[in-house]
Amino acid sequence: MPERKVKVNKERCKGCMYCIEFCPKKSLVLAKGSNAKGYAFVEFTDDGKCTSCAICALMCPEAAIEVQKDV
Amino acid sequence: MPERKVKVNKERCKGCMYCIEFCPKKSLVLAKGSNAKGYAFVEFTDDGKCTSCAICALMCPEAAIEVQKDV
Amino acid sequence: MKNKKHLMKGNEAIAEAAILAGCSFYAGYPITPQNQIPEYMSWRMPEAGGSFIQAESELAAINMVLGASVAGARAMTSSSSPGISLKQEGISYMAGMELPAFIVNMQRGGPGLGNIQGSQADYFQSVKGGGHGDYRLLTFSPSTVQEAADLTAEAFYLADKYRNPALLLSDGILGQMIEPVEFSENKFPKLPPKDYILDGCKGRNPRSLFSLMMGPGVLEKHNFKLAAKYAKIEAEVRKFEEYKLEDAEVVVIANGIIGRISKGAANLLRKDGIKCGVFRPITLWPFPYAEIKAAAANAKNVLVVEQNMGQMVEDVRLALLDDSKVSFLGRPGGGCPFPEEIAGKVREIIK
Amino acid sequence: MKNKKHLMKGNEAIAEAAILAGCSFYAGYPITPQNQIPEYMSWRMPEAGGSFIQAESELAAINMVLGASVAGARAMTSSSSPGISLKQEGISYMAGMELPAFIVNMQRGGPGLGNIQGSQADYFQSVKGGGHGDYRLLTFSPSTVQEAADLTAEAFYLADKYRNPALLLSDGILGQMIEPVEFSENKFPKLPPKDYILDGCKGRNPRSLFSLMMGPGVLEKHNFKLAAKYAKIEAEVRKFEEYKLEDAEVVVIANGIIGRISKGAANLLRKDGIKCGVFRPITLWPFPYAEIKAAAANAKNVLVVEQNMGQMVEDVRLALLDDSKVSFLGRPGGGCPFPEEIAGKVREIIK
Amino acid sequence: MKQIYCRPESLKDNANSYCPGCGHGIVHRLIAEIIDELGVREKTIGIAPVGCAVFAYDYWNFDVTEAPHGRPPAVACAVKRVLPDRVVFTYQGDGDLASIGTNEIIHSANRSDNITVIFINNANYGMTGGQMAPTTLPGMRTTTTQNGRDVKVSGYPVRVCELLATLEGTRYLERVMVTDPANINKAKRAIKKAFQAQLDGKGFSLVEVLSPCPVNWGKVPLESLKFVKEEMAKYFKLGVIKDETV
Amino acid sequence: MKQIYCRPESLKDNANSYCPGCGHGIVHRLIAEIIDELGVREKTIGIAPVGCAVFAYDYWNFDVTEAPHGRPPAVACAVKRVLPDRVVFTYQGDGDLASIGTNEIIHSANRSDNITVIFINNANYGMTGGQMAPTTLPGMRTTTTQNGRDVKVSGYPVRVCELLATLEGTRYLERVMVTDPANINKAKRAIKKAFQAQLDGKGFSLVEVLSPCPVNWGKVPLESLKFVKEEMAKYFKLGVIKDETV
Amino acid sequence: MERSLIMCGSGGQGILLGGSLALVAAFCEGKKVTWLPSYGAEKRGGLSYCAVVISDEEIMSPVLSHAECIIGLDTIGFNVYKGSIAPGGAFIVNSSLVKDGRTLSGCKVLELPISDIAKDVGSNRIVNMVSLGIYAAVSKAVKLDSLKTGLEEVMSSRHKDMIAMNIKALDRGFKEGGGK
Amino acid sequence: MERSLIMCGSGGQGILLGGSLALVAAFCEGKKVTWLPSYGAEKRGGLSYCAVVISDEEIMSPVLSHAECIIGLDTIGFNVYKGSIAPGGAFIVNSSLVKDGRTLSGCKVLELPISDIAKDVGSNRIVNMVSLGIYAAVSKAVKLDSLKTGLEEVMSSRHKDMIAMNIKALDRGFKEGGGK
Ligand SMILES: Cc1ncc(C[n+]2csc(CCOP(=O)(O)OP(=O)(O)O)c2C)c(N)n1
Ligand SMILES: Cc1ncc(C[n+]2csc(CCOP(=O)(O)OP(=O)(O)O)c2C)c(N)n1
Ligand code: SF4
Ligand code: SF4
Ligand code: SF4
Ligand code: SF4
Ligand code: SF4
Ligand code: SF4
Ligand SMILES: [Mg+2]
Ligand SMILES: [Mg+2]
Repeated sequence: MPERKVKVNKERCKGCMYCIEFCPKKSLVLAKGSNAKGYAFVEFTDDGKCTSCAICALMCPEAAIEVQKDV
Repeated sequence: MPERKVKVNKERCKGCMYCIEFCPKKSLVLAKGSNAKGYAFVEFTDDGKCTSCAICALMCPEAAIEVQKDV
Repeated sequence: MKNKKHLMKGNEAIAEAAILAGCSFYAGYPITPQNQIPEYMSWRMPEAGGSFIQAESELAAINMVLGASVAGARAMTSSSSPGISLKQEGISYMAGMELPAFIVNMQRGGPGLGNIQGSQADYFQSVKGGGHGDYRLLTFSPSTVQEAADLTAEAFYLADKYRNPALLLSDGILGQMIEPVEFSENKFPKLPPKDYILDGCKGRNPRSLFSLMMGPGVLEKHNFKLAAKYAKIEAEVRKFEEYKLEDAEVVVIANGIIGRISKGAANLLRKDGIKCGVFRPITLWPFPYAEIKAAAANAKNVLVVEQNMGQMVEDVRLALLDDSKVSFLGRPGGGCPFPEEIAGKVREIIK
Repeated sequence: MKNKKHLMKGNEAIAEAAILAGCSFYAGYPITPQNQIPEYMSWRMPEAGGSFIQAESELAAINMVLGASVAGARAMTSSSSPGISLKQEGISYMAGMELPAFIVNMQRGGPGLGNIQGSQADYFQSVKGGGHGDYRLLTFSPSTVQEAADLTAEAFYLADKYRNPALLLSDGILGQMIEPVEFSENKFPKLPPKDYILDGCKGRNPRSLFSLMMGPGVLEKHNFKLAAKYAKIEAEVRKFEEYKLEDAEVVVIANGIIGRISKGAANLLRKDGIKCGVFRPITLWPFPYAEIKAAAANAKNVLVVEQNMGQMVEDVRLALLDDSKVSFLGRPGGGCPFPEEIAGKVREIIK
Repeated sequence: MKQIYCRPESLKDNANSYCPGCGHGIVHRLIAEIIDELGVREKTIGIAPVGCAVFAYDYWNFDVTEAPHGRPPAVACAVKRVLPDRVVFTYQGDGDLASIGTNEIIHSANRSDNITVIFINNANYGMTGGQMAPTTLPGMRTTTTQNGRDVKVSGYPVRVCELLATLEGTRYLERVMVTDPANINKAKRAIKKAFQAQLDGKGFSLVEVLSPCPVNWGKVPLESLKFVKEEMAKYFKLGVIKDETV
Repeated sequence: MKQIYCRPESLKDNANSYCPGCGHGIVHRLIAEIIDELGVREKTIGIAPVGCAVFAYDYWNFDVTEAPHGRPPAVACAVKRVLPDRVVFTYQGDGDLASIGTNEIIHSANRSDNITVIFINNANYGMTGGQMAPTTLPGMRTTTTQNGRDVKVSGYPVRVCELLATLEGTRYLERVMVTDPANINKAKRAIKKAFQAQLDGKGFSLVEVLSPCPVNWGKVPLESLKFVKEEMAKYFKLGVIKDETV
Repeated sequence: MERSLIMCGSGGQGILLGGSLALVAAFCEGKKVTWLPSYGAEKRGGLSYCAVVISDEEIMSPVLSHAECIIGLDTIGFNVYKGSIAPGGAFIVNSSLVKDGRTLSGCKVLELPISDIAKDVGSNRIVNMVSLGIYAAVSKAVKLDSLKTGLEEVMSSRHKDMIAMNIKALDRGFKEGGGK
Repeated sequence: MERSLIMCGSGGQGILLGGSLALVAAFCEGKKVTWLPSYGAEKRGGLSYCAVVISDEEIMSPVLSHAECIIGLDTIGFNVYKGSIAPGGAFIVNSSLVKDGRTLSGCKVLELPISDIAKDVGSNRIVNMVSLGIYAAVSKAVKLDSLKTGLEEVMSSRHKDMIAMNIKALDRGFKEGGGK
């Protein structure tokens, strides 16, 4: 499996939806279920549209998102 | 002796000279000697020039001056 | 609200009791674990026709209370430990100016920011004087929500009667817990009109209220006058509960919620045939020295239990002047002993 | 300045002694009778390469000292009674955070604004804790300008050694009086480098300093740790002066300037064949309980003299646990007894 | 003979304890005159500061209370809420109001407490012997700035009126000085207006009075007036800073 | 694969205790990024407030001290004077800075302490459960203004930047909000500039951040961003209020 | 007789409300009661807890070292309080979330999938009510009817619409707990 | 031996400076010394006072109930302290201002027109120095020379020009007091 451009730390995510709301490519979605702390969390869809713009990371209050770019 | 236009409460006066400085008629002078508290004090000269303008009273930090006017 | 049982948090019951006692001015600043007092007051006080102010700080709050008291109102503030430390200057002024006021300290763990659990570590501050100068605060330590409400009413009365600030010294546990409470009719004698307050000098000579006394001997005289008042209060006001002391061989001495839990410990011990009783001081100043001496006279052991490292125990030692009898169990920093722990300590010391 | 006698006011001697002890940060707010300390510091501190700040308030001052201590400086503030009341929250924080600092209280008459005469009415506040929570201040009471200077140096050392704030509890008389003073070489052992301060995490892991401890039991553990430290200090630090106690039938116990005046009284009495001695506690916390017990063992009478309504006398009673011996002479509100008055009281009690 | 000027009723017949030429005396008198003129002596409650004016209750002939240093606005706020139809004012020095009591004055102003504040700016701590105040001018010598105030170390003189003007709650702010007959008359008009604003229920009003402290400045009284006029008034601009009473 | 964004070194690898969508988390991250970018992590000393951010020392990966409620500027002032070549900043809430700590912030600003202040305005007391703050909007409900803030009783929302701008000591004041990518980038630039001002020895700088507190506002996080943008930013105007760094 | 209950779980599970409903119910029955929450610094997430004591006589300790009955609504609560059950007491375990119920010993253990039951009744948010129904059945410390009466007192008027569902939850819990 | 001096009068008479000069002089002679002012709230006017103790041994009390010598420079000071003279002590009274010197009893009374002498020497502002000269002569607690040496220490350098006049005042006082 190739490395993902966007990694969301599932256990850190609190499901605030900021990243989802502001992702220009709608490449993030709320996962089903919740993490150990009981929060809904976000997943990267990896549908190829992501531009690695890192807007999601910029919005995240938990610093739960890492972004990489193909070079 | 006719009543004086300007009465200076000798024991209240602290000799700051404000009244003397601002009296337009120069009708006030520093007396010789000092009062019970050891302050130089002011006397009304009663030389007839006083216009009862009460500027002296306005300046006095001790409210030591009373002013009357002939009517 | 009166003559009906309500389920209320300790904090809310104190606030309501204050209103019913005629408190018409509250100023306070938020701090856990007493936030329900200002929150309750914020709507209830205007409803009752009084003033609620969320002050900009504890300093402002205590000085607003000072001002309201100057103007003749029954006035109150509340806070918790760090906030009460900030009020010490104002409290000393009010004692010096002989102004009544009602102050609530819902103690939390310290020192510093500490935590927000219940604590009794502000005992010394309250009864020996956290502020400067020789003064005393009427200090009440309730053990139930009902008692908190009742003592609130009494504190307002006594503060006015003696022209002295009164302190309700409680803690996070009592503030947060819910229990039934009934607000009874005001049962205190009518006090004479306040002839010292400032409300404009219409029909009388101007008055002033102050604590600065520069003339030679004037402040000393004032201190002797205050001391005489304090002696009078010591003679007239002393509240405590005696629980199963008649035949007690071990006397547990504890105040507030710990006094109450100690009664549970006594019951546990009595089930095992250990004759344990509890002496619970309700006024911490005046401290019931003589009553404690009497209560402990026939006991072999005395155990003082506190939610601190040992503060009231000094007053108990002063009461008894016999250290051989006295043991201490302390849970500082918000720790709270269960009845079993107290009972265990008793078993240990009687061995 | 060193190794030469200077005639200085107590306040100035304390300031100079602080500088010579390596104090490099002073923040304070004016209040009589200690204004010579900030005034002296305002020019002397920059000259010595340190920082002087006239703070906007006592609250700011104590928190500046907290900050300077966080950053590793030997830091100091000074005030007088009302100003010290305002610092209680900050003092409690520093004790909780285990930050050294040097605080001077040149007591004046209270409560409230009181007056500006010397007083000892902040004894309870100082040694029992005017702030919230279980904590202790190293508390020193000098009786001469020389001793004030010496204790200042020692207080800085001990504060650092134990990571605890230290208080010089003196009063208006000592602050204002002039006496010869000699500043000696620093004679204290070298302390290890401060490994807790915040100065940027270069070459080490980041550090933090705090008193908030929310986890279950964490604050309690911290309190037990502090208590162990306090027990260590109590065992290691106890200073007092014994004056003509060998054959004393009456022991006067008094601290600070009153302890000194009491020595004068003892001399007056001895002229009349009355065997009077003086025990003068120099550290008020730790209080020399055992030494007082020993000192009074062979005496028939003990007289405690204070410039207040009776505060240290409680510690003396705790030391002796025998009230039959103990009498008290108190001059509150800035009153000060002359040797003759103390001698007179002694004559009265031995009758 | 007609009485042109006599001691106002609102001034007790006590000597004050101020130094010769001290501005406090002048302002005390003006306040007393105004209280008389407004006919509110019997419903006035003054709050004295801790500062040279701490004994104000010995001088004014109406109800006056002491307040801890810096806290008069908190005290006044409460007195006014308990007794809304009384006239409540604080009288504060620059140490009291602009240093230790900065928080209380700002939040009182911000609440628009319907009180009047008379603020005596004499550029130092008079009572405690002339230490630096927040209003001490750059370069000015005081007992804690013996080489003159260095703004790099001690900060800048605080312009209280300008600071408070940014708060919505302030309704009337004026700066005056008591240096000569014309300015004293202006000062009186300003103070009267501030009291009138309270009577009209307008909210928070404050008059800052630049005032001489001859003794701590080491000047004879007349020189100290000159210092106010020539030095202080240069830094602290006179006039109405805000007026929302209309 | 090139790393575009990863957790800054100045952020410890701990989860924070903030509610979902809380602005504190965003601002913490921005500060950490800036400290990294400026390369000053090893010489930075942060002063945490008492407020929801009280545990900041658990989150930032540099030296951080606690300060009593409202007193971070006094603490910072001293730290900076003792260690003038370190980077010293305070991080304070609106209760901490604009209520109990008004005096300390004003005098720190007035002294032009060479520090950086990050001021989180979330219009309420987050930590203690949502009481009114000085910055609570008129009509806004909080636990102590259950019918909405009544300015007649409780005063007006305090505009901190505008208040401080009147002081000579303030060198850089800007108000930003963390509501969307563009504004978060602006916020970051402002905060970086404030730190740079300190590095350049300019004196006191402060950035006010309008920040969501979804839980106490009773809103889901996205709604709370909207509230900041549409309600708060209307009362608290965004932008540079003062810039004397050039 | 003194009856003690600990309800524990996480913020958001309605622990405090549930506990206070037990309190109100017992109070309506004329009992002496105390209710004590834990109050943390963090607003969201983390442990939630309350202790309820119901008695005919004066209650000495509102703080509990051991409770006669514990309702453990999730793992966080369960783990912290699993040692606090009195010998012979009843531990009501939400087996939807807590898997370790059977590690308990020395007490009655009732493992019931409370979350699933709640969802089945209508919402995940009424686990507290389901568990109280079970409690009434198991402990007999409060009557089911008193809980229902209490509900009206506890729920603020704007939640009136939810009361019906809560009553269903109580009933269902009572039944699951073996009550009749 | 312990020697005690009270100097009293009003603010502006140089009481504190005078007292501290006695202190410095005795200190230069190798004595133990203390000096204690009264410090009032009022800056101007009103009582001014200081107490000086000079001794070969440890000084116990810097506060004095009675002094062996009192210098009363005006009525205010005289009236407050006239009862504080030790039996057999010496009271130096400034008869230019104080008229009641002869009401004293049980002590030596030296009535001298100190203000007039001072004016004669050159200024009303050196009454303190004149009185110290008298003190040196009368009490022998300090030497005239020590006072002169002390003067240099006490007067700040910008007052150097005044030192000459002060020395004249000391000399004159010493002579008036009968010193040789
Ligand atoms: C809490 C406290 N801090 C300090 C003091 C000492 N103090 C008395 S007056 C004063 C300042 C006076 O200055 P200002 O307010 O400018 O009044 P002024 O005397 O100049 O009129 C100070 C610091 C005090 N009494 N209480
Ligand atoms: C002296 C003191 N008073 C009150 C408190 C209680 N307290 C803790 S945080 C806080 C206010 C928090 O509000 P804010 O500063 O706006 O920070 P936020 O939590 O909103 O980020 C208060 C009043 C305290 N800890 N200390
Ligand atoms: S990097 Fe940009 S496009 Fe990719 S998920 Fe994040 S916000 Fe969306
Ligand atoms: S912004 Fe962060 S915390 Fe919020 S939903 Fe996205 S990943 Fe989760
Ligand atoms: S009334 Fe006018 S003219 Fe007369 S003395 Fe006074 S100032 Fe001079
Ligand atoms: S103004 Fe008043 S105090 Fe000053 S000199 Fe004239 S009368 Fe005397
Ligand atoms: S010190 Fe200054 S302000 Fe105080 S009375 Fe003297 S002149 Fe007036
Ligand atoms: S209460 Fe508000 S400020 Fe505090 S963590 Fe939650 S959302 Fe953030
Ligand atoms: Mg001033
Ligand atoms: Mg906030």
